[in-house]
Amino acid sequence: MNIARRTFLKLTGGAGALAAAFAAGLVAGGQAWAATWNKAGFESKALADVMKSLGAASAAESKDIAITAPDIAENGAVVPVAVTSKLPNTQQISIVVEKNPFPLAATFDIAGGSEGYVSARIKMGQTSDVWAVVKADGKYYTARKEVKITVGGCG
Amino acid sequence: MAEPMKIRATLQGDVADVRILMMHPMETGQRKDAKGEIVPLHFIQSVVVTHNGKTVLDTQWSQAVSRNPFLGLRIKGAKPGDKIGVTWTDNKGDKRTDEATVAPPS
Amino acid sequence: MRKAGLMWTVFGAAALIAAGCATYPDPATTRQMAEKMVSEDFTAPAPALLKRLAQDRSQSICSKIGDAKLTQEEAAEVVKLARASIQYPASGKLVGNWKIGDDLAHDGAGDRIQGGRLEKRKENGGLCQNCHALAPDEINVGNVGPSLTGYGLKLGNSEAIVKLTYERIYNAWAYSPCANMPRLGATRHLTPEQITHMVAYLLDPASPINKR
Amino acid sequence: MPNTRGGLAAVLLAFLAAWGAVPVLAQSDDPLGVGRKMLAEDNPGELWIERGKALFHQKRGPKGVSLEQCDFGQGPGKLEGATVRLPRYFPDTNKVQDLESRLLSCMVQLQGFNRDDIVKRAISPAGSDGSDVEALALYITSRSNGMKMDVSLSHQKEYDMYKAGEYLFYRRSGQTDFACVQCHGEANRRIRLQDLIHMTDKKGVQEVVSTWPAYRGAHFTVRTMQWRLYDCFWQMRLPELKYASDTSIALITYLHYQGNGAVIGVPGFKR
Repeated sequence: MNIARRTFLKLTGGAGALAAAFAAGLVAGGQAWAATWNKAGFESKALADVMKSLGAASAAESKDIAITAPDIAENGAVVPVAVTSKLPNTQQISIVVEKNPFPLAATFDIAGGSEGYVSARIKMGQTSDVWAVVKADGKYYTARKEVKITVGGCG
Repeated sequence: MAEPMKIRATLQGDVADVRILMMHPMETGQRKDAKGEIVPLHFIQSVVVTHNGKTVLDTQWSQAVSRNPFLGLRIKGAKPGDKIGVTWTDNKGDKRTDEATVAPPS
Repeated sequence: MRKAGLMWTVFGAAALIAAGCATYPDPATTRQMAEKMVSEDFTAPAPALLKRLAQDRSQSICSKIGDAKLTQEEAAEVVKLARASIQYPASGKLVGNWKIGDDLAHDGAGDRIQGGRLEKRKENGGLCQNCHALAPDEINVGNVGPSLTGYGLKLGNSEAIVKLTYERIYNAWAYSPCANMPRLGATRHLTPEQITHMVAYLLDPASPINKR
Repeated sequence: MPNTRGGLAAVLLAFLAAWGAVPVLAQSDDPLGVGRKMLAEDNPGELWIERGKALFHQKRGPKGVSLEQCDFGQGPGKLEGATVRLPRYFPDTNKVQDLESRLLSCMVQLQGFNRDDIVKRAISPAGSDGSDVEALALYITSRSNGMKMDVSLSHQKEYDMYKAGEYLFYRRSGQTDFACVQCHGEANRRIRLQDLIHMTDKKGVQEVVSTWPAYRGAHFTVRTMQWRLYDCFWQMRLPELKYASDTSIALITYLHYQGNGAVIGVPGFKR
């Protein structure tokens, strides 16, 4: 239980009020993202289907995309991945983990003011290729890098 | 209602290096708790980053983003004192907005 | 004369403490204080489990502080106790099944105590992977102990090597007194049968550890 | 026969020695380094500092007071540089106390909390967002960030604790025959892929004493030095170390004094 939440409960007089407040937020916030969230892509179980959902089925490999990630990750629950695209007019970057049950991990839409760079941390169930799928100037490009996962076992 | 984010924005030339930390369980809907019950799916689906009110990054996330997520990006044409806004929204409709100002180069 | 001297020491120490000149306690006092702490500061779901904290003679000898060295007499005593501890499986067969040994070598669980509960399993894991390199392609292995990759390739599997390997796992201190290697058989962490499987894992030409 | 046995043992030892000398992962091509650096640069543990700060100033417990009157050795409520001198002797409790045992004293005496309740919750369960004590310990330690560890031994009880800690660091017991030094007595050692800090080395021990409380990646929350010790004893198959016990304080006194001069930087990031 975090403090902020506890204080809020006290202020609003109980869980009912809290739920009502959330419901109000849900309607506004929910609709905003529901329109863009790539449901088909995130629910795809195969790499090819993810690519299709992104419109990137015929993407070409590009040397202008760099993936920064460890060769071996100590903890598959927190694998740092950064993608840098030097392709002109980079509009979108997606991170895809080929062997995850749902390969598409994240999509970043880049508006004019942002560079072709994103950094995040993702979960990986096993050793796999990590793909960066980049949309630049209306076309799709990819790069990939293998990340080995060692499960910590005990401790 | 959620814990505040930690937003750092530092200038390198006219590019702001923005680093955001959020506290969120990012439940996959597959984990079992101590009692052996499935913990329901609960994850941030969207993070929107603004620069002086204008959207510069609009993300869609799945439950495969790690717990207590991190997001790093770089914003062009930034100046000291510029406002960086971040709003996340999760699949339960919970959301949180925080703001930081761009620090001058150190 | 001697008594007077002792009295002086006692009063002297008391006076020094009173004057703010506190100093390190002597080894016997340190030991007494620390052992009292150990006896009071741990909990276990069953009183018998608290006995794990008690030191046997060898552990006590092998707890040298800092750079202090074992004397020859101490080393000899540890070796003697270790030799006497070694028991062999009822079957008399020292080489078991390498596949079971492979699993054991990669199993680090068993017998830990957390939240007032003992991690109950039929048998404990062998813990090898924690400290030793094993098959050539393995990444997730420790290096506290020496690499065991190619162990059987190098040493063969003569009867003498079989016996030596069994005994070293059962009680490593029979060969290297006070080594870091746990006395896995002697402390009852593993059963003699489990150790025979680990011997097979180390020596069998078909074992992954002996793959080139 | 004894000769043969001796000869074989020598062959075996030579084999083990020769092979043991070659680290499986060479230091130069550190395949883990990239990830470790990326994770440490942006440490989610920082999110807990604000929580700890709020808890510190909030009126809490049966007595409804904040921790602002808690004296960590520099005077009531003075937190800057307080942890660089811990553990230390406190006349009011007539005990040598580390940060967490001192915090516990204040929560019981000032705020009126029940000691057993706090102790039971001090180390948070897996999967949770951490305990109050974990957040408080991080916040209080963070107020010494950038300062050098400066533990002194002057009271007799401080000398006693230091020596007891040293004794315990080398005390072997249990079915693994382990003391602390079996895993932490040499450089460049690992349990599986996890680095073991070389604690009989000045630089190594300085790394230990300056980075806790830390964000533990595998637990997604902040952990403290008391947890670190508890977890070591668990892995050693020994009974459960009591929270804030003298055994823990003795070990912490030993390590902290050895680590004097280390610059505090918390939260650390652990795998």
